[in-house]
Amino acid sequence: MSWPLPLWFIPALPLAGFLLLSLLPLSSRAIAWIGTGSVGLAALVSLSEILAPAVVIHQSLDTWMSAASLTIPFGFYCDGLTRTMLGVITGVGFLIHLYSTAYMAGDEGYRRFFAAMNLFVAAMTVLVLADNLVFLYLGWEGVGLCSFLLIGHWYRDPANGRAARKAFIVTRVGDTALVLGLFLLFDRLGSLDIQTLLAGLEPHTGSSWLKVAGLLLLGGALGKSAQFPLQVWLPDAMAGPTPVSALIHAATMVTAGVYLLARLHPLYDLVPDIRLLVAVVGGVTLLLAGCSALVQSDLKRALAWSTISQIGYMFLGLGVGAWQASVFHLMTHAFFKALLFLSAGVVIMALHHQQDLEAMGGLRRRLPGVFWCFLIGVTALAALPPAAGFFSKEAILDRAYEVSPGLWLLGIGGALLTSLYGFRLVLRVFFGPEKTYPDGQRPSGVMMMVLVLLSGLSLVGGLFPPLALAEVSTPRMISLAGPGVSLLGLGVAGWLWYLRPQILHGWRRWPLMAVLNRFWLDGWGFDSLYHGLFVQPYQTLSRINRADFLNLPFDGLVGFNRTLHAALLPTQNGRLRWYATGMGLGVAVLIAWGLCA
Amino acid sequence: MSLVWLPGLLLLGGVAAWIGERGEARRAHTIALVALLAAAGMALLSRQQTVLPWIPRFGIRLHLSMDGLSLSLVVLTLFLGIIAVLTSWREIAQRAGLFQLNLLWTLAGTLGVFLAADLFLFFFCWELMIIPMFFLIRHWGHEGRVRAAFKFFLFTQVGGLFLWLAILSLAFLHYRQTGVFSFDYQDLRNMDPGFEWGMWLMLGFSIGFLVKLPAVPLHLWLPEAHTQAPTGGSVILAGVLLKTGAYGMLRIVPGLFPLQVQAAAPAFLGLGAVAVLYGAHQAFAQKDLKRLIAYSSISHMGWVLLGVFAGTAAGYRGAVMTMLAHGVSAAALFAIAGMLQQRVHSRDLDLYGGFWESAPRLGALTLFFALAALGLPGLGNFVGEFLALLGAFLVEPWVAFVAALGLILAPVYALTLVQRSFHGNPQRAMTDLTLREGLLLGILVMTLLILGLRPDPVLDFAVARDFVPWVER
Amino acid sequence: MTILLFYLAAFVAVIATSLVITRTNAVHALIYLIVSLLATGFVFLLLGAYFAALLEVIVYAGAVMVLFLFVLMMLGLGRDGEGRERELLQPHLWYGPAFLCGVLLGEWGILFLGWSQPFPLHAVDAKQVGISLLGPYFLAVELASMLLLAGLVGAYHLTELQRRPGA
Amino acid sequence: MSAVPLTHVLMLSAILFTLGMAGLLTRRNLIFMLMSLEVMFNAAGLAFIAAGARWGQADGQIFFILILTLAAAEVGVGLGLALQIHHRFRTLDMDKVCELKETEP
Repeated sequence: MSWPLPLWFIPALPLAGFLLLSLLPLSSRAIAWIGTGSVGLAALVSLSEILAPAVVIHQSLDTWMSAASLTIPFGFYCDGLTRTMLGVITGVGFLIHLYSTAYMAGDEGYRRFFAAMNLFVAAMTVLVLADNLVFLYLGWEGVGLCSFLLIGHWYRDPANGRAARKAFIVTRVGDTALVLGLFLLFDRLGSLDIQTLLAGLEPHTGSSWLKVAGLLLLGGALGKSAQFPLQVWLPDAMAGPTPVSALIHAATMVTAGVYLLARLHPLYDLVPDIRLLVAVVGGVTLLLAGCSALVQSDLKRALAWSTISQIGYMFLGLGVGAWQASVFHLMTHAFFKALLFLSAGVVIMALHHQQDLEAMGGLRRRLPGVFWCFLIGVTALAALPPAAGFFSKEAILDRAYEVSPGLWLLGIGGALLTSLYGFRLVLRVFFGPEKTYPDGQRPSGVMMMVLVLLSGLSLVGGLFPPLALAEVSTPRMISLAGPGVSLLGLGVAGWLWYLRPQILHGWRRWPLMAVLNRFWLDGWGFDSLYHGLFVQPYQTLSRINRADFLNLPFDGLVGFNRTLHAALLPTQNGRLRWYATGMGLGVAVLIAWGLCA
Repeated sequence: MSLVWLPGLLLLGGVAAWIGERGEARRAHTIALVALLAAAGMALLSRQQTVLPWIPRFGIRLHLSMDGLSLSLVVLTLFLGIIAVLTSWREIAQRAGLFQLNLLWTLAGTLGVFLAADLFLFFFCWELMIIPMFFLIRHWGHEGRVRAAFKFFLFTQVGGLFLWLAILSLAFLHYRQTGVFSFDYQDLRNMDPGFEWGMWLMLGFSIGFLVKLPAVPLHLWLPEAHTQAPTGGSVILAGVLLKTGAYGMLRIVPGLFPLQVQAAAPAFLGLGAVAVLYGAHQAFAQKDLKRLIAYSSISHMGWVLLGVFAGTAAGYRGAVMTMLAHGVSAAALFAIAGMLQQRVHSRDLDLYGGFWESAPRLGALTLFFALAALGLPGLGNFVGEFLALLGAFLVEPWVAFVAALGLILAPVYALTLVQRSFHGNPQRAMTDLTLREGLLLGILVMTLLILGLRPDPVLDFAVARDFVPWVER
Repeated sequence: MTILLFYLAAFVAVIATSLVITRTNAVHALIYLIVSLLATGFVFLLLGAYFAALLEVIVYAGAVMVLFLFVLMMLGLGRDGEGRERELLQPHLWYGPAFLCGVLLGEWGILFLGWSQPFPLHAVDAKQVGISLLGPYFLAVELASMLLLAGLVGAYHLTELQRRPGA
Repeated sequence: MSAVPLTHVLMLSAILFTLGMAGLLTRRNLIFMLMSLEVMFNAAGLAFIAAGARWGQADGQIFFILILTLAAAEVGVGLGLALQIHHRFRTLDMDKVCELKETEP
């Protein structure tokens, strides 16, 4: 077998892991080995791809389905973008699997958990490796399924089930748009192979159908990446185990939308209006989610809103044409957000699955290792140099300034918010008075090792942009504004949550602030809006129409027959003479009729 | 071997099961299984065409012919027949011989429908499958079986009346044009009834088939019949009987009235889209597990309509695939519903919940089939729905756009099904899958995976040669 | 002359039939029915249908009516049958039937003595009937035989059930 | 030769038939009803004979014979029924025997 191995090995290994895990009754030790090992092997294969000379590889296994001019192969395509994604997925994925072996130990659904995680890695690698949109869609839905399974991992609580279902259905809304976009592309271009598509786009520059296609594909990306207006599912998705939140709902799956748009960036370059829309959506989401992250009282929900906000940055980058920068940010974000989630997982575990910030505080001394990891994560999140986030975010902001100062302003505002809520979390969890003694499970060596590795990546990851970034010349002041507002945010956060907490208490008493707090806590009221707009009417309609109103005409027919029956009932009185009379009369009438005619 | 033996064997097998039962249910089940296996073996050895004289005076012949589409459906029928017999193994202890007689006769009728190349024979078999099904529901069904059986019978019978009238008129038109009576499909195909007349006749055929499919305003018999039928009956009903309607819409209607179908295609597409959405919506509304699955079947059959009347090669392939895949997935879901009912003695989802704890394997398989129902890529249903929708999109993008909303509504009911029964707090313990049940569902899982991952060989084989897409895409 | 015989016989038939449907006692009615049938039989004779007239007398007035009588006896005459029988034998009950029968007998005598002729032109004798029966009407004969068989089986079955009440 | 006009014979037949019909409709006793039926059969037979005689054909008599067999079979079954009804209901009043009466479901 030639080295590097064929691309299909990368999804096949975790898939094999999934099959083994789901079919065989294994000991927990074997489960951990298989679950982690399959992803580890996939990571090795990916590494061999990454280290291989950077050429584009295109491999096709076989035809999946075909019809007339449509042919969809199981085709794999690997370029720089794919390599970056593969690195993130298998690398971070491996680390998170490793962490999970300890974190999930003793869980009754241990096997189920690892099976779903392996399936997820398989699907996600398919998503990024696919050379055509339908095969990509297979991965796309596959990751959605795994997300569903893992959010609802603790199935006893109906709330988890609801969150899982919500995640699946909301993303499915986007997926449907994606499918339609895909149809449109096929309709106009006659192919679904990504490279063929992109090559054939040129003559259609600016045509309106291309805009529609761009919009539809964007819809898919919005759903998967939890961007405005489909962001509602991600905070609820935190109902899953923490490693799931780290892997699926922070590092990889939610960035699938970014990947899709990055992959199709030539398409968006041809429709500037839509591309601008992507930037606006990203900018809006980033502020919206930043505000919500600021007021969350649940540690994981705060991180979830932060994820939405950071993906907003990526969309902003995509929208201003800096797709390389977005992918760069995707990578660094995967590092530091995984780190943050996993650290949070340790904290939560230590506090007996307590996620409420109110119950936390002063953990710096009790959990020093985790404190430092978390701090590094937040530094990276807040884009303070020299952490990884700084480089990637700067790349996006610089380009945004070049395209439109307005968009840049959105980004800077977001940076301030990011820094604020990031350090708020640090301060509330690790500083201040100690509220709960962390006598729960202590992090095992493996878990700490994973945290340290991720910390390292979060620190130095920014030095290695995976794709060549476009040279941008921005004024120095502008370049300094990013770290500047982050520092400002740090200062304000320290002031508000550490030095002068009473100021905050003062604000709380203002009715306006209370309303705003509540509003942001609920994610700008989108949940209730959608509930009232879609869910409630749908459910009501179902309840009303459970018996199917279409039965009415047929029931009416039955009723008519019954009435007729009742009316004719007296004629059936069982008397022989009555019947004989009837017959006689009938015959008489017939004869009379015959005589007359 | 002569094709007549294919349904013939099942007819004889039914009688044998009836006579051979002699008080022991297992004996009847075994005989039925053997008959089905023998027929399955025979299906692969049969020749392509059999013509025997029947009623020469009216040009009626026992004309059976088998092409790829017929063979695939015949195999599906026999396959699901075996599944149905296996699901009845425990459930049916009373008058098992008579049960198997009815089951096998229904299947024989279905085979006849799929094989008949003479419309008189077609109609004969059409009726042949309805009557034993009526008895299956009437005698071995659940609490509301009498009403359900009659509803089923009346709806399909009235549909059959339209079908019969259309067939007769077509034959008379042929007589008037050529002076020869013929019910032969090919003869009638080659005749031009005139556009206007053809429209009316197509309507007659369509009503007959749409009732069976069922399309939305005519679907009302299905939820009740499904709910009340015994598990084996439901499996057959969903897996095979609905496919006869689809088969009619897939082959007979476009074959006989190509021009009229083109003219009426938008209406049918609209009907399909409505069925997709309405079925999915109603499925979500149900509390009764079997009713839920029944409505989901309606939704899936909407995809078939959508695919066929798109008139594109992709759509047609999608329709065929949906037929096959839905046959398997719906049969599996009904089998599961039967298993749950046997364990819990209820179909009410309100009384379900938390079964995962004691029956994780059953739960995983339920999840699998629910995912198939919601069209997860990699499973057969996705291929069908994707191609059908694509085919429709190429012709009528707006209809496809509306129908695509069904993709959103499908997970709503499918996931609700899984979550309401298996998730939540465990209320009661139940036994997990037995070996027999596990094997049975395992085969269905494999089938769906094969259909989903390697659809091309199946489709290349199964797509009818005589269908000419009228839209070149 | 012959036509007068017909009217007389018709008169007898109508009178007897009217009495059949107005009697309260079934046996009395039955006796008038026999008279009515005899009168019709005489009309047959007048019409030249000798064979039918014979059948009318033998099968109808004979066999069928005897069957009625049997059933009447089975139904109505239980333990107190003897008293009823005595009542039946009272002469005044026999005046009516006897008178009507006498009329018919007289008519028959007129015919027999040759004072009058039936309608020879139209006479259809038994031979012709027999040839037709076994020729073109063969199928009808078969049908009739089947009908009789069914009647036989039916009658047997119906009376059989009687012995198993509740069946 | 003075022949009886066909119409007169048919008239006689009609009168007999009507009398039988009247009996059938007015009497409540099953035995009387059966007798009335016999009268009606007989009237029908008379019509056949008359028609056959008018044309000098054997068909009329043949049909009379068929009616005769029919009447015989009918009487056999009818009287059997009468016995059965009497046995079950202890009455021959057909107004009391109304098992076929439809009641509201």
